Amino acid sequence: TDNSDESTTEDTSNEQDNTEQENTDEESEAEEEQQSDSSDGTYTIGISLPAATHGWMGAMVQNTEAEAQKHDNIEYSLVTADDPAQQSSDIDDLITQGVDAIVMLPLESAALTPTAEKIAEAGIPLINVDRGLETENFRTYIGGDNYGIGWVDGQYLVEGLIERNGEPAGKVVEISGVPSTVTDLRSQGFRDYIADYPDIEIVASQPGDFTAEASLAAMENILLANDEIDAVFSQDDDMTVGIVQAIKDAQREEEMFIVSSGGMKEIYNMMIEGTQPEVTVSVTYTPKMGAIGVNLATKILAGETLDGFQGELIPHNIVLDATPITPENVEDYFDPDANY
Amino acid sequence: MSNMQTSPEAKVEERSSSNNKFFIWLQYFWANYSVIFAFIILFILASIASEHFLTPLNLTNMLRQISVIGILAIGMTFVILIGGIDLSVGSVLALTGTVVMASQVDFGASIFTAILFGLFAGLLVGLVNGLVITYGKIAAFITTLAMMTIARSAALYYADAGAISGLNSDYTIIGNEYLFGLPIPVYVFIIVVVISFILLEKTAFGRHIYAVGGNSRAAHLSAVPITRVTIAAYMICGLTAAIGAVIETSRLNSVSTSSSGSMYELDAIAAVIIGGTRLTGGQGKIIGTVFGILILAILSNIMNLMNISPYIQGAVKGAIILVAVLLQKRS
Amino acid sequence: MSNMQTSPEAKVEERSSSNNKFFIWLQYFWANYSVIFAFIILFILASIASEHFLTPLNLTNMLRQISVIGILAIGMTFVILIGGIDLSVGSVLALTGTVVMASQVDFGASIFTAILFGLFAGLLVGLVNGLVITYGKIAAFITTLAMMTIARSAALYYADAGAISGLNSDYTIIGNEYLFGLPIPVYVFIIVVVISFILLEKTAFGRHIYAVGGNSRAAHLSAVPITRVTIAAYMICGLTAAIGAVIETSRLNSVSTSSSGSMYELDAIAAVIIGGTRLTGGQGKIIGTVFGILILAILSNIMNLMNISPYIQGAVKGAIILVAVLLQKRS
Amino acid sequence: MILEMKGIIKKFGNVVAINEVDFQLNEGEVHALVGENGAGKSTLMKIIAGVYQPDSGEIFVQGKKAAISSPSESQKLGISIIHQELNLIPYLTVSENIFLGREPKNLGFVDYKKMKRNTLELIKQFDLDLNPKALVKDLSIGEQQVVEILKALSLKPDILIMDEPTAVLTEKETSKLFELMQLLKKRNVSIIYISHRLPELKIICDKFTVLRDGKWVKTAEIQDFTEHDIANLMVGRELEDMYPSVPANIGKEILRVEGLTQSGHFNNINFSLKQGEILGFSGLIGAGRSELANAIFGGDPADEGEVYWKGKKIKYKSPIKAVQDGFGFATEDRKETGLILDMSIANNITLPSLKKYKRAGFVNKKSEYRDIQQQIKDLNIKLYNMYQAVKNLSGGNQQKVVLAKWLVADTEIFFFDEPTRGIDVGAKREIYHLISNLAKEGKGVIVISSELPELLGICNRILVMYNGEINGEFSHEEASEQVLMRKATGL
Ligand SMILES: Nc1ncnc2c1ncn2[C@@H]1O[C@H](COP(=O)(O)OP(=O)(O)OP(=O)(O)O)[C@@H](O)[C@H]1O
Ligand SMILES: Nc1ncnc2c1ncn2[C@@H]1O[C@H](COP(=O)(O)OP(=O)(O)OP(=O)(O)O)[C@@H](O)[C@H]1O
Ligand SMILES: [Mg+2]
Ligand SMILES: [Mg+2]
Repeated sequence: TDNSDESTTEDTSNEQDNTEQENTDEESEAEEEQQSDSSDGTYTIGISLPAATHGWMGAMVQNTEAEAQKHDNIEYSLVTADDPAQQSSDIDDLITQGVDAIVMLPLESAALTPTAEKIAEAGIPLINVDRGLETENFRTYIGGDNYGIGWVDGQYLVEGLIERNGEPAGKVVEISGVPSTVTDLRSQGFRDYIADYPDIEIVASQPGDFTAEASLAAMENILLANDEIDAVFSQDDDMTVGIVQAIKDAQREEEMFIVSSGGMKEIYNMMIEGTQPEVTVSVTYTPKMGAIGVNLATKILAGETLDGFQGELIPHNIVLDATPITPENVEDYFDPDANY
Repeated sequence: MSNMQTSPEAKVEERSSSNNKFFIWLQYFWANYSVIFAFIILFILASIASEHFLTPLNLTNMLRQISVIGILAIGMTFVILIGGIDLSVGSVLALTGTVVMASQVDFGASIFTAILFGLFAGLLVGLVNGLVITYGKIAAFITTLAMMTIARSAALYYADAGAISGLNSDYTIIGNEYLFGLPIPVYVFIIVVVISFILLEKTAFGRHIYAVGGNSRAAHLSAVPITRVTIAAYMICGLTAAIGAVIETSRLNSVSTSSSGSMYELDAIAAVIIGGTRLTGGQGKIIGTVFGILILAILSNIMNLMNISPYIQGAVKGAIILVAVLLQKRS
Repeated sequence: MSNMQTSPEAKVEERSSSNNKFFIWLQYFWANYSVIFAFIILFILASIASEHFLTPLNLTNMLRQISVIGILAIGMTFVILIGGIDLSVGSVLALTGTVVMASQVDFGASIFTAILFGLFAGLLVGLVNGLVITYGKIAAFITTLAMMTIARSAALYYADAGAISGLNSDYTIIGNEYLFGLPIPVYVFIIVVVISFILLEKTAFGRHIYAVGGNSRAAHLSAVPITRVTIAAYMICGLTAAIGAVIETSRLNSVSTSSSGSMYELDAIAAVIIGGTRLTGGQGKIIGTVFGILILAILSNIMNLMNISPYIQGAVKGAIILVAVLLQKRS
Repeated sequence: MILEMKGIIKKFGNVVAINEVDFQLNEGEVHALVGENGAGKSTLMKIIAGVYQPDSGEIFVQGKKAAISSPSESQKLGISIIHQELNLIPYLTVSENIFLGREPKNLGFVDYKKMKRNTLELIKQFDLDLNPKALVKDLSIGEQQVVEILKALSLKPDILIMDEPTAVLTEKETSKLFELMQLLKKRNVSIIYISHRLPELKIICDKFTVLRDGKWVKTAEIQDFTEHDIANLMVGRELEDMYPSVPANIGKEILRVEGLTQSGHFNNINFSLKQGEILGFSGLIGAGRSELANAIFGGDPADEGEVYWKGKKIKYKSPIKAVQDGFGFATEDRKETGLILDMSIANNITLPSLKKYKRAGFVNKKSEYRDIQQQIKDLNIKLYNMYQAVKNLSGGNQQKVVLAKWLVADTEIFFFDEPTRGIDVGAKREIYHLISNLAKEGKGVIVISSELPELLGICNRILVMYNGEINGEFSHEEASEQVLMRKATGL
């Protein structure tokens, strides 16, 4: 597919030098602790995440913590926030504790940019996860691509419509998350992709608040208002559970299919069992991103490298693939013990 | 009326022209049930706004959608009638839902036992709220705010902020099946309403609820067991949260410890107040709450049907709630 | 004292055994300021629990962190003192923050003008709240609940639920720079506290606030302009939300229309109540609120420093708030 | 002896409200408990009623030692109390209030039929027209008091405590109450009766006990003492000239009311008031006097009619303008409308007149303090600290705070609604003289009262209201209890 080129981008800039230079600057206390810690090989990593207000984020928090626990030489400090200001405060506290590295999933890109600058100022390597920042002043970015998710969902939607109706045309329903940047980016990616297909009409776009219950109610009502629906774009797998239930209740399973996002176990299960309505794709958006961030942080602190990047340092930019999981490849990804 | 001291009614009749008993009745009715008029107006507007609104399927769907918050709002009515408030119901729903699902999934309890555990957990949380408020003498607002974070925390901690999905599909019957054309949750809601109505209107306990809310000192001096009445009100509220949890978890056969029930408390309180119950206690009716919840239901239903932008749904809902309450006040 | 009717002072001396003037003072102090003791205990515990707690950097950070919610809580104190409540402050913070940022970014206003617009917007929202509550006679809880959704909606709608980032880095000075070793937001907080203290304790307006909250009918008959006082209280609350918005947006040089200020109202109200202000109005002090907010600040600071699991932070916070309030009540 | 109290002590913080009091009540006797405001009468009764626990001392009921830890405990011992303050639930009906906490039940449900029947029976005893289904909030204060009395009687108590039951009752209702008390006495019920209306005591009481400053002073048979003796025992000194001379220096008209109407409350009211004149309003409960005063004052504007203030037409929409023009209104219900109970005494007193103390936007505490001290001294308000909450004062002293409030506000025309309700003789006398002095200084005074002797004693003129209309006018010389009562009952 055409997003293969943006799947795993690497940017091996010389950021490491920057960090080291700053380390030798006036930054005193944090610096000293870092040195003393690194000498005996144990590090403290600060982890700042949004509060677990829906399933994906819950899994994110848990995976990240589990990863940190796995490393014997790592102590960690995990904080979660409801809003950007609190997250910024949390990070103040982490800097105060003198952590050696920070893994952060910013609630808002713009809002946490000054905070990132401050982390850099304190000479602490920042591993930024999922949402981008408006600065390059961080050690590594592991990207989840929200716009890409919408975009890939758009692709599968068009494919599905062609398969069912013979042409890229049909009536589409969008169930969106809690109004936020994430929601907005996914909508935007989706809309931008289908913009080339004028016969695809979005007949309803309603909030499902990232919960199954709200999506269930919204979808029930939309099903009533629209006698003809060809497909549903669900911005989140948690919500898809509710959407599927609503379609089943209305006994319109045959009529429409769902393109979804998230990579949640329950949705994989549906694909494996082939239940109706059909979920043709769940674009993974792995809640393991935070865990990957922690893992990379340990490597950065220990001065290790990645396999395949022989002799090189950890890249500055890593964008994870927005992998489409479909009934065809789902078996490869399904893990019955996963928490999401 | 032969007596010299004229009673208030006598006075009215004397002064107003003639056979306006109907007018007096209307006034009484309006004072107590004006929310019904607000409901009717909204209902008519909704019917005009969307052709889909008046379809039987939509109406039954709507009823099912409100049943959970409706049940919570009924419990909340008791608490607000005694002059209290319970901000914890949403979190308690998540916690009791977790108890119900975990009992089935992690401890292999039967559906029946799991539900009993859930209801018991709800009663227990209510008991704790009530004890802290009465014996600890801490404001209900702050007690239940603390309980809101505590109950949510407990659920998150147990399930690592994840969801618990049920294995037994029999459990989904409660939330999904129909009986004589109406969804089962609607029956549960109706049963809760009827029992609450009887409790409030026909029993001494109901009188005591109004007495504690109307003037707790006076109630105390009249030997009303205000502590027990207060605790009972919070326990009822906890119980309704648990009943709501059973319906909600049964509907999707899962509970999400992070998002289930979040912000439900605000909708429940809004329904009670729209229904005409006074926030300071002592005045209000179950029927009012029922119509309050119906107003909220129509609102979100019609906004979905008309595909109103999610960004402005909040504004529309807020504005219409204000108008509904304003309409009522013209008495 | 030659008079037969004993004067008040004489009575005291007659009845109390001896020189327990100190004891009486202590009692008065305890009744009004017991929150300070709760704070001191928590402070000592925190100092023991984490070596990082007592570092100057941590303390100044903590002060900066609380300044926004602190300012909101001060405004909330006025509203709660008159027996009202304002659930909209969090959303109003987001809305006024949007006004400030959009004025700069989309309309090219200077920083100064943008801030003025923001403060004006805050006052305006407060005015609307006040007018609806007084003239519309709608319960404050429901009015501000509606305003909460309306203000948030307006911000979301304007920015498509996104964030607005500032372009002028001068603006970040307010939120980020230090003056004589203390962050600027802390000075703003202190100024707000001092002005509010003077307003409440030294002016007729302050007396009127307490009178309206204590007994609004009696206040009305004592020529207190209760409508104006009520509206003013909500305007002050809106204004403090806007001041908080300026600090917060300046700190991050951006506003997030979806998440800025979310749930701030609950923290602000909790701070006021922990500070000993009675939720039904008429009783409370600014100083109490300041210590209430300090208690909340220490709590979240120490939990971060001690790396307590986020899942159970809620439970710990809830439990400690209850204990803090309980401690106060032992008077 | 049915009730005996020995060595009772009760302190509130540093205030010793009851100081080693002994008290005995015999079976079937009506025992008056008298004393100045703040003497501790209500506190002593609340101890019997289980509201307060004594700090030390013993209580024996029917010879057995009793620990009365709650109101229900007290009820079980056959004790029933009518509190000084009304204790009713506004949104419950008359019958629900009467049987609150003791609802008759049938299969677990409230037996409303039985409740109504029992209520009607009680109401009949009182010969009243009261709808058992009326909500208490819609009743006048007097009617509410009647409900309180019915509630106490419905318990069929052995010991009945009445704390100033007649304070809000009219003469007619009062005499009904006395008949009832005689009946109860025949049934061997023992009654403790608290009242500041000394003449009443002679009619119905057998014995009396005087408290002063929390201490027991005397217990004796009532026929051995005159009213005058009892009053002296209460205050501990000679008491003379209860009523001052009627003011003589009448000036020009300051207030004229023409055709004032407020539907449901009063109708076509015409009267005028001159400087230096005291005008009394007499009438039964619900005659509309309070509403009339409230309407002129702007508390709840009238529907029709005109009011002229010094020849200028006025129409106050709120009390603010009225107070600026020099109106002052001491309302009849000090707890509901007169005072901010949680506020300090000092702040209550200056609440309407804060403008006077404004200096550069701030309240000038010094001059404020001076004025407050002055009032506390002039009115003899018994307190412990002027910054204590007014709710901790006794009823009578609270009333004085209400008066002080309007005195500080430089009022030119005073509306006193039941100014001596619940006030002891000593304080009453002080207030009569005070009112008279106000008139003599050239102020206009309107006194609304249900106590005929005080209207007869101090007023230049008395208007009688009946059913919302003025039904008669009498000068000081013409007026007598008989003619006023006739007009008040609509004859
Ligand atoms: N709850 C309380 N807290 C503090 N002091 C109180 C309280 N109740 C009463 N007092 C004080 O106790 C004393 C006795 O008051 P009490 O009400 O018994 O007087 P009383 O004789 O009934 O007066 P009155 O005739 O005015 O009703 C007064 O000094 C009063 O201020
Ligand atoms: N809140 C109320 N709602 C309805 N009716 C009321 C209310 N308050 C008073 N009334 C009625 O208004 C009428 C006038 O009452 P008001 O209290 O003015 O009489 P009054 O002459 O002042 O008697 P009192 O001797 O009790 O002071 C009465 O019929 C009373 O029942
Ligand atoms: Mg008394
Ligand atoms: Mg009256």
